[in-house]
Amino acid sequence: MDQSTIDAHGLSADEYQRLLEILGREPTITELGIFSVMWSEHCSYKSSRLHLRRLPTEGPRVVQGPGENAGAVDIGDGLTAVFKIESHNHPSFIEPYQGAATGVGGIIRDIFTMGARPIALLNSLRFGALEDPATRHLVDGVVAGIAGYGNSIGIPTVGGEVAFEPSYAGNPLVNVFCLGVAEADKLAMGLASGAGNPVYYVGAKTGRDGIHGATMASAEFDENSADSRPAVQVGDPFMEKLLLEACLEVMKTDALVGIQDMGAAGLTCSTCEMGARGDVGIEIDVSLVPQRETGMTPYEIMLSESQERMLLVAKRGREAEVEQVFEKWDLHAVRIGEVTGDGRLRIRDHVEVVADIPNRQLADRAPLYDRPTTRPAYLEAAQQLDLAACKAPVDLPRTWLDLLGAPVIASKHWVYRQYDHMVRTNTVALPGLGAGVVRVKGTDRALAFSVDGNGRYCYLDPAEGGRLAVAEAARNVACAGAVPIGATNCLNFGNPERPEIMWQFAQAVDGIAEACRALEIPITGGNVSLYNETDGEAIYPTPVLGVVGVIDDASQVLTRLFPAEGLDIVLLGDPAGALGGSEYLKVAHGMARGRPAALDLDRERALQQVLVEAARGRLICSAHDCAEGGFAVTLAECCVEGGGVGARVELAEPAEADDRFALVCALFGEAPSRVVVSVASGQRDRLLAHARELSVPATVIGQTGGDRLAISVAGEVVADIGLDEAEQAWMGGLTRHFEHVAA
Amino acid sequence: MKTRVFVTLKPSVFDPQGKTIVDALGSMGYAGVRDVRQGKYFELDVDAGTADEARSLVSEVADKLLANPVIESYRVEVDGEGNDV
Amino acid sequence: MKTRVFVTLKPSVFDPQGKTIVDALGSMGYAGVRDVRQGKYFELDVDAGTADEARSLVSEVADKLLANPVIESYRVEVDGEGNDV
Amino acid sequence: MKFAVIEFPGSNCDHDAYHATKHVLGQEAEFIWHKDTDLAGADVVILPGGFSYGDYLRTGAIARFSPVMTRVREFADAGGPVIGICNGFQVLLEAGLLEGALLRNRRLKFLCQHVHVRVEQTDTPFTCGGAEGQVLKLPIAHGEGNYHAGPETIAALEANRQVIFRYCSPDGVTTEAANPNGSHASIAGVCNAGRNVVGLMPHPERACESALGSVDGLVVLESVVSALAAKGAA
Ligand SMILES: Nc1ncnc2c1ncn2[C@@H]1O[C@H](COP(=O)(O)OP(=O)(O)O)[C@@H](O)[C@H]1O
Ligand SMILES: [Mg+2]
Repeated sequence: MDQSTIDAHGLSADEYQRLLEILGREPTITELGIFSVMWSEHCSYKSSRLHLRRLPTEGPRVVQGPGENAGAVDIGDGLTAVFKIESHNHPSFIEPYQGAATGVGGIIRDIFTMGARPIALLNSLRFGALEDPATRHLVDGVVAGIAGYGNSIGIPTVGGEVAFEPSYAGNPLVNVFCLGVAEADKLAMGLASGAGNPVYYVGAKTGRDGIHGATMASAEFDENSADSRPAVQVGDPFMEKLLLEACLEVMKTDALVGIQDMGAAGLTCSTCEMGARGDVGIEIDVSLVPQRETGMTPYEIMLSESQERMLLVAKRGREAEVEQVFEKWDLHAVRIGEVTGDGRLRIRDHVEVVADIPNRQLADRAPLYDRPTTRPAYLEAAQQLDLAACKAPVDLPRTWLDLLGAPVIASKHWVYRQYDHMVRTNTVALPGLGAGVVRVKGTDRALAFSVDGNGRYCYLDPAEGGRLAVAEAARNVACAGAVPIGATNCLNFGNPERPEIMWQFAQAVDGIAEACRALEIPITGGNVSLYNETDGEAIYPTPVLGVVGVIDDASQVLTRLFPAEGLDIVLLGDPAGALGGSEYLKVAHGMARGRPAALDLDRERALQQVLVEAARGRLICSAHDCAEGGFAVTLAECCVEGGGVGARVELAEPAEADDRFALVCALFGEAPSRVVVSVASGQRDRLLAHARELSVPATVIGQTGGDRLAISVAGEVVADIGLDEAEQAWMGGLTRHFEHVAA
Repeated sequence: MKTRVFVTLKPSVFDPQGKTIVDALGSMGYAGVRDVRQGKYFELDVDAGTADEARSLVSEVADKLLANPVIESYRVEVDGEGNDV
Repeated sequence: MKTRVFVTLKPSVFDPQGKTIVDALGSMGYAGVRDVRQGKYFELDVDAGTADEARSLVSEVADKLLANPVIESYRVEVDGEGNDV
Repeated sequence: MKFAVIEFPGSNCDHDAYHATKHVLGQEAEFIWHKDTDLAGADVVILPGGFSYGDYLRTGAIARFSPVMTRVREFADAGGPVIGICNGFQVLLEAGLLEGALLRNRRLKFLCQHVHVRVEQTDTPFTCGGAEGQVLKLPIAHGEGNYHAGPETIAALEANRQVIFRYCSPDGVTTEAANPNGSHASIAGVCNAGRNVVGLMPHPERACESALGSVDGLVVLESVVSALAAKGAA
């Protein structure tokens, strides 16, 4: 094999040497292709695997940890929640609509492959600044793509997050989370076994789509990538809907041995992984694979990333049952090969053998790197926050409204109204009201989910950022009244070959691991997306956590909104906020500096316990986490949208009252473990006593009512805005950027 | 001046709509329809002194807005030009 | 045989897509585009002995499926026929 | 009483219609596959929402050729109550069982939100339990719900009182602001001349339980139950 071909496949000299050892000879071109995708960063996690081992993955509720297509946790009544998050960053940058759409399609397949019916989708999005028309075009396309796929297939998109920071301008993030429900004893697995069992291909025909897509996701962008664009994959949600229904129906027959979707690296990855998990071989004839284009080579067929395809292993003798179900859905399952006992992945083109690889070695001897790490030089300066040169705001109400209208904080209804968030009639907390909540039909339970991660916090302190992401996602779930029971994560970082990036990665993983351990939330799976850079500029390190919680009684679900006038407003947690990494600093001073406020894990844990128990005892009427924009923004968010109520609160004088920024800190400073709840006066003392028992500070700060939002400090009103003004700023902050975007 | 723009998916790009239409026609008894590709068609009425001016304006608009260059290609027709099909 | 079908909204029917494109073009500085109407364009490859046969098959398919007569009209072109635009 | 819920490939509100009729109303319900050639003795036919055939080509365009549609047409011709919800409405229009067409939403985007609709007529099997002028809070979720028909058709529909629902403000006034998709004359739902076939864009089946934010959809679904009960009793 000549060197330029090997280089074009992205295999290093060492990796190629290992390939030669495994094969004991020169590879065929098809074999080289197979090794290159299986050993790409995307499929083998060669840079990250070592670190991921530090994540806690076990717990009493874990039914399936990392390693399968998705993780699963026990939710009672013999049911499990099956969920995972995936990135589709690079494809979405190249073609926003199709990139995002196929990302949704991919994660849905991961869920129903496990035998679970998907019931909810969430998405976590990062883009550059909205002032840039190119960003608006990306946002418009990505949101339409998520909507186009999710709406059509009929899975509600019940939540998510969107943030805008210049660091994502050349490399947006599109992370999609899907959750399904399955009977615990009926989980399907992506494994092959039983020599002689038939291997079926079902779904869309194979074209030359995204060949080398997996290697693309493993290399950073440069100026030339616009030209070397591989064929873009086009999503077909209609086909996937048929596949989803047909696969779930086939799984009920018990005629299946295993099933796996063809995601990145398509047929290569699915055949190799299914064989490796079952410790068997698989032999297929690529000429039998349904093809959309003419003249495709075995290499192309094995590496194609055409969407909406599944690989199945059926029990010998039960073929007719399997075929019949697919016929009903006008899908034609095609037998392309069989399971063998010799442990080899053997690919034939008619009679000619074009690849013959020891399967276990292909999977298990994938390279593993302990890449060097170095603390980045930027941190020293970035962590210093010196406000001496900054003007303190003179008009706090104005600052308050500006923050409410900042796209990161403002209402995301422009986004989620494009998503069908009610289909399947399970959505008991609509998007925009906090965590997404869906009930589980046939039980009294509901599941709540939130995806969160603050890239700026991570940029300023990756370990703290990791901890904070876990805490925020879990806290959002707890605010709905749910007990967090499991998590998945999507780790979006730059080029791991740069020690500074690898350091960020390692630190963030440590932070996530520590917080998950302390909060007892096991990680059951996830996804790593590296090389998120353009021309050497990395994105902010952005771990996104997806946390799932369970509520035993769906009628106890809480949202952010104050439901009535005359309720007491209670702040749970320590009132103090900090300006490091805050949205205030960005909006008012254009700075990303300082350190994010540190998380106290014991406090966080106690706070979440107070929330869950208060919801269960119906002590509180609403709960909302203090996130970006701090206390004042949170308070406004409890009031706005469609006939909300106002509020009047009184805060204690800040400790450093003479500091020019003391009031700013109190109003807009950010800190974890703070939640604003509303409570009927009859329940107030029980709530306070309960919080005291768990050593969570709880302060009655005011009452709901009226049509204004007023905050006073030490008896003096410091900011007072109309409910209508607040609502206008918040409702229009994102939408105003999209008034002139064409379809 | 009347102009027309035809936007089609590039040949290598999968067209799920076209495929679904062929399948539907098949089950309706139109097996004689072997392949369908669906594209977009725009009629633009533009201010332009000459056909050449119209063509260059419309091509620019097609490039920027009507077609997605990553997956689509387009063709422009202008009234009064000798348009070959 | 290669055939093409153009489906357009009837003139009396409001075209929200066309309108949005005109507005967007206006805000992008293309005031010279006075009107845009968006339609659909299909390329059908059919089994047919003659151009006439192809035309009648494709017209039937367009009537039944490709166009909705309540709001749309269509035009068929067949390779090898003298197609007037 | 038995509801038939027609399943086209790509239908995705089929389970919602089934759940509402079977588990909330406590009636019998059965899925009817689009290739089936009988309606299993059902008393009411629901064409559910969703994306039959992916909404490829045009919403409802391909589904209307499904074998089961012949039976649905016969059932409707014989006076049986048929309701098309969202995509089901689109299928009924394509099939010619109702008049008009649905264009892309005025602002082109898919829209999912609660809206208000006013009950215009109460002499159909799906509105007889409501009051004229009653305002219902129902969800919509569609990209193509912009109702259109030629001037003569509109005049005839109005003259024959075939407009059954209109988008309105919470207090029942039809305004441009309350019209989410640009529908002509705020039309949200219509019926046929025989008044037994009704189509509407909002989703009554998504508004049958208080946990989901509204129970106003029950007005629509319970109407048909009482209409048929009355007929049976008569
Ligand atoms: N991309 C999105 N898709 C769906 N819902 C979204 C999206 N972005 C934000 N939302 C919804 O908007 C609300 C506010 O989001 P966010 O500001 O991230 O909340 P929080 O600060 O509580 O984490 C949440 O209910 C969330 O689900
Ligand atoms: Mg958040």
